[in-house]
Amino acid sequence: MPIIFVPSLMQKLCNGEQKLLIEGTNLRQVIDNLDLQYTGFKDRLVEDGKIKPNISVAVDGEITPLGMIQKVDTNSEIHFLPAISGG
Amino acid sequence: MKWIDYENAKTVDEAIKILSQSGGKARPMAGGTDLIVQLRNKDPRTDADVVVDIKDIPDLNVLQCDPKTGLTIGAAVPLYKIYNDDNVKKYFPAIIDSASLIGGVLIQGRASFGGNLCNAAPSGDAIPNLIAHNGIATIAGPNGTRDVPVEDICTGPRQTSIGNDELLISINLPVPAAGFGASYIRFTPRNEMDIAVVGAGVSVNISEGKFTAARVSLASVAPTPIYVENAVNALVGETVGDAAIQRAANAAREAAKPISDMRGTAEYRKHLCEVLTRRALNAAIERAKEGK
Amino acid sequence: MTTKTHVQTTINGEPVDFLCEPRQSLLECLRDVVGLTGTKEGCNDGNCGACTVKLDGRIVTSCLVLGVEAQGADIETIEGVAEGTNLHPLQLAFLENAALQCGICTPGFIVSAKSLLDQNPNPTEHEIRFWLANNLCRCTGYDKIVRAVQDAAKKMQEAS
Amino acid sequence: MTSSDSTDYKVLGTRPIRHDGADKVTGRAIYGPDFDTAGLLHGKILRSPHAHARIISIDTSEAEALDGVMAVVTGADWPNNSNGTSMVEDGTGTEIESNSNWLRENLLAGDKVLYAGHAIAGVAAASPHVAEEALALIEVKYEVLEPVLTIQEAMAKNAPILHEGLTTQELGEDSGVVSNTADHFQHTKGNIEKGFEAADVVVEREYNTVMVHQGYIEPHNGTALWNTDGRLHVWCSTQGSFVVRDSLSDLLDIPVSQIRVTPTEIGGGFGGKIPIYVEPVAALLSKKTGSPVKIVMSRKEVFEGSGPTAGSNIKIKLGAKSDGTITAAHAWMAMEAGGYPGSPVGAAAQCVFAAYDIENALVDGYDVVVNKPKTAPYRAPGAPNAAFGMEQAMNELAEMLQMDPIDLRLKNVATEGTRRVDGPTFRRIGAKEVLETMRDHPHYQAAKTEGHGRGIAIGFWFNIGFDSACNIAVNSDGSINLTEGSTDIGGSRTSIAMHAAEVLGIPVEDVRPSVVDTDTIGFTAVTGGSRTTFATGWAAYEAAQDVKKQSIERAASIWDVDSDTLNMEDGVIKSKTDSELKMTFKELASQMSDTGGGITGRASVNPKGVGGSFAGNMVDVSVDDETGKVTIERFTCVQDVGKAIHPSYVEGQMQGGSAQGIGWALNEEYFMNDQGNMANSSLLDYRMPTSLDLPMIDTAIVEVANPGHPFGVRGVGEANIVPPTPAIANAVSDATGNIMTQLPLTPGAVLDSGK
Repeated sequence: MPIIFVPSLMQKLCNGEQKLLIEGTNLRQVIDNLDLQYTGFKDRLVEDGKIKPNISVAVDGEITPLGMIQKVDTNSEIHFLPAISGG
Repeated sequence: MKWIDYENAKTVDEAIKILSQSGGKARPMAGGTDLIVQLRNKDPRTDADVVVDIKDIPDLNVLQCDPKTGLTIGAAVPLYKIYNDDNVKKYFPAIIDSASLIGGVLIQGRASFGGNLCNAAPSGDAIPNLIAHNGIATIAGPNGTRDVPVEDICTGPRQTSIGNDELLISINLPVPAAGFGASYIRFTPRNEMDIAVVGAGVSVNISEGKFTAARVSLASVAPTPIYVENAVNALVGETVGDAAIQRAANAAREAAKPISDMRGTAEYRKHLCEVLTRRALNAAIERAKEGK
Repeated sequence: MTTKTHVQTTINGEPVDFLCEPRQSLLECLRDVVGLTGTKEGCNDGNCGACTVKLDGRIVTSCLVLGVEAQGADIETIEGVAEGTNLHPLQLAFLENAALQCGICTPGFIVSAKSLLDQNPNPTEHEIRFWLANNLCRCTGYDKIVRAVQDAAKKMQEAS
Repeated sequence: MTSSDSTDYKVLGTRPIRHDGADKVTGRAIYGPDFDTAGLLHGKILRSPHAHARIISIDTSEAEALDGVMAVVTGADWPNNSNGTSMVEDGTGTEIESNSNWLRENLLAGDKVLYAGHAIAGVAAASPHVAEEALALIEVKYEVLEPVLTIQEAMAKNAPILHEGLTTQELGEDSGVVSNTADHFQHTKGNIEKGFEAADVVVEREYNTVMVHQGYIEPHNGTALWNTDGRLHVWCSTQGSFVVRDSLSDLLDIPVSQIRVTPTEIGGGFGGKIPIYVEPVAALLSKKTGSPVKIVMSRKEVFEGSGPTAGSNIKIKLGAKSDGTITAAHAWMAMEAGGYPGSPVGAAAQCVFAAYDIENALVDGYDVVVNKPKTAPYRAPGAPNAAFGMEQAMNELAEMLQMDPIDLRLKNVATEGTRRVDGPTFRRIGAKEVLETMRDHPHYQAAKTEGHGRGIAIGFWFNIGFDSACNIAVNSDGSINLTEGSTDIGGSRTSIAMHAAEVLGIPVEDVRPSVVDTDTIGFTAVTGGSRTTFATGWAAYEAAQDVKKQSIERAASIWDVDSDTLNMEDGVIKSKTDSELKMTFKELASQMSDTGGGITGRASVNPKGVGGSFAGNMVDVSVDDETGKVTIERFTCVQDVGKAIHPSYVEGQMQGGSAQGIGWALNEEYFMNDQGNMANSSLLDYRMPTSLDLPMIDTAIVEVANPGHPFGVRGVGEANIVPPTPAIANAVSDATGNIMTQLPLTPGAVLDSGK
């Protein structure tokens, strides 16, 4: 199952767990399943069906431009990060 | 920029006539490198309606350097002419110090010592140097001309003792007595295109190992460039050497009444007065020894 | 009050007349009145050199010259540096040495550097850096600009 | 040059003359302020003299009555549609949560001004002088409020509040507390307490930096024509024409299809020309007057009314074993956002420990509003601030451990597979190769000159990907027209064209690259984030592959063979089996019209595979011990760029970033008085380096190919500004024996550091 690295500021939503194995083949499924298991994550991460604009998602070490439709596989690592921009 | 009228005066009389008839709202302009910026920035201290271009007036373009009569620098002579003049280089090498560091090459094609003096910035790089050289300003007005020591020109930031109806014609440096050497050193964070955090202009006369005369002047440490009497007193009659130089440098630090601003704190500026006065004196002594 | 002054000049070898207000700088006149926009404005107070032109044989920041002052003047701008379709050696050297990035300061640098080489055909690195200190570049760190001037100087000397 | 890439390229790695070169050395290139069109009006903007004030009233009647004034606009002229948030691309492809009202209020104030220089009203007039006169006739009544000028003041209890509605966000959670802290986030790895317990030595220090500006020589500018058909056409100098289009759409509440943005040549950006400032004001004025309106900022406006980068307050604590292994690292960082939220602290927090493999770490970041201009991106935003602290702490650690500072870094260096403190693991990166190149470089090997100080530092920047589009049309003479949407700030037309030339096997001189407007090319994100050669180059690669495929198919149809039996190499299409069958691309091009019509290729990409870049500096300085003045005696920049497409412009980026870093280190600062007015808003007193302040800047290009890009490109624009400030601070420390905890290292500050 894909593994979610839970940011420290969100760990209180999942009883302090730092990593969670969550079922899903794309980000939308993973977040939906995460929210089923620990209510509140979706509210923090998603707005109008999209990843919130001030949050970036990294899948396997790379910030994804695809958002909720990003495919993940059984070994994927998922990170939620503050969005950044370059100069 | 607000509306201005432009007059190009061809003679001193013409310029003075325009200045006299403009109710204090006319400003002479040579290179314009300060004046145009001030007008554009709506500087309240430069509230002019008329700009009188004086750089075509022959009297203001005299640059005469003679070992017998001294140096006359017309008020509108651009800096590059001063530092390219072989006689100035030979007989008044310290004058080159200031002429070559005001602005950059682009500014030096226009800016003048006269403008630097009349602009009366506390940081004016020409002014301490002219004071160190015993410079005399020749000023023309409706009632004729008068001569004023350079140290009596600036009365406050951007304020001078030159009347609104008067015109600076030239600055005259007398023939230095034997054993003369001078130097102007300023400190700036950048190597060019900068404003003096502190500037020190000094001159000495040396005879038989003693200072027979001296002049010390500082920029950027008071509302106007200042002449530092106590530093001079620390030198005259004393043996040329580190002890007298250090006493003069200390006196310079004590005389300074700087402010803190984006160019440096008051404390740092006082410290620099000591350093720069010492360094300028050493450079002036070198020149005196070389007979320059 | 809104009368304009008729100014007669020679620009890049051609007689050019224009009308301007006394408050307009030579830079404004060149750009907005005459239409020579190769001369750039970066600061409008003489501290960046983007507006460098040659005025009666001396390089100046044209933002600190009034248009009316140019009566009778001989002016050379960046548009007059190339001869016809032949680039000046400095222009070629800037291209070959990649001495420009955004290019906004380039006209000023070329006009300044040309005036340096006119009077000092073989300047030292220090002399180049001193001469160009009135021209700011924010892209290159000056390294390639200095090298381009050195390269042009070398080629001009070889050619002469 | 270190190279792990032995591929034999024909075009890549060469140094052709840039395609726009002749225009730029002759003054013919048209930059934003050069743009002119019939009936052009000139706009000027009234700005607040107060850093923090409530606007009681604005009376524009006298200004409107002035002869020659055509229109005046204020914040009241914004369309009245928006409440709450909307999405605007910040230009790097990242959608930033942006309160539309905040965006608008930053460009024309609402009921408050939040910094001195904050725009209040715009005037359009027949001449810029008349417009300026009109500004003086606009009467604004203010209730002046206490300004909040530093992070410490802003975060203090009972601090004056800039935004009544601003509450601290913590990764999607709203604290509900009204505050000047807009955002707090945290990265953790391992167990920091245990890490420090395991340490033999600990370094702990606080570092402060102040606001600095990108310092592009061309001021912000824009011309807008709101046409009678309802379409808005804007010409401006921007790092991203599509950002301008989309921002205008949001601010003016009109569809993107009604807006066309034509990017002019651009005189520098460095991130500062990603946001828009004058364009929407010009648009509002054009709508009112029916005429085109041009606005060009003055230099003072650029300093006071555009977007500098943040000052910062950063605390770093490092623990290490006596062998140099770092066991724990803690960074606490707060950065100034300016008047509205959005400092680069997020990136700073991700970069601060990125160069090292650290088992236990904690990073806290705070985004803090203050009464200063709203910050904008500046070359690797946030990373130089972070490195200023971290890389000095590393040197201090090296000193305590009596280790060579490069050896200490190599001992802990991040490599492929290293898990970063913010979570993700690195792919192939070149941090180690950069450090090794530094260690072996003649500069580091050379003995220090007596009395000089030497410092080193390294820095990291992510680089980004995002959308780029490219079209290629083949001409009958075998040349190609290449159109793309990345505005060219430093020669990118040519590096992009080189991608296509390499694929097609043609000389780069046979490529005609054009940067075109938003009606003419697919969506392309900004020239920023070191992405242009990487992503738009990739689009050119794909578009050229498209052309190549069609060319082979065309040849196959001419020869009546299966296209699988053909290939194209070095600009020649030939049969794999029949040596008689061959034709150059040029020959094919000449037959296009008779054999099925023109060939065009196209590509739109949003590539993954972004490769981060590491840079390192070695610097020797001398310090005048009586004045404190620092002179850069020798400077070397080393950077892993993946693949240097055009080495001259790669070196140029490295030298330019170094020079900006040197300015940041030594003299550049927003010097604010206690009322929040910038005292040095000119290029005289905001002291950027002149040619006389710098030595030659030596470069060493490292090429650790990025496996994510077809040619191995990483991007070069930004990482090079990260190490200069700490490298110089380390050198000054080496020369003086004093630790440098704040920027800039002005002569007075260096002298005081010994006290």
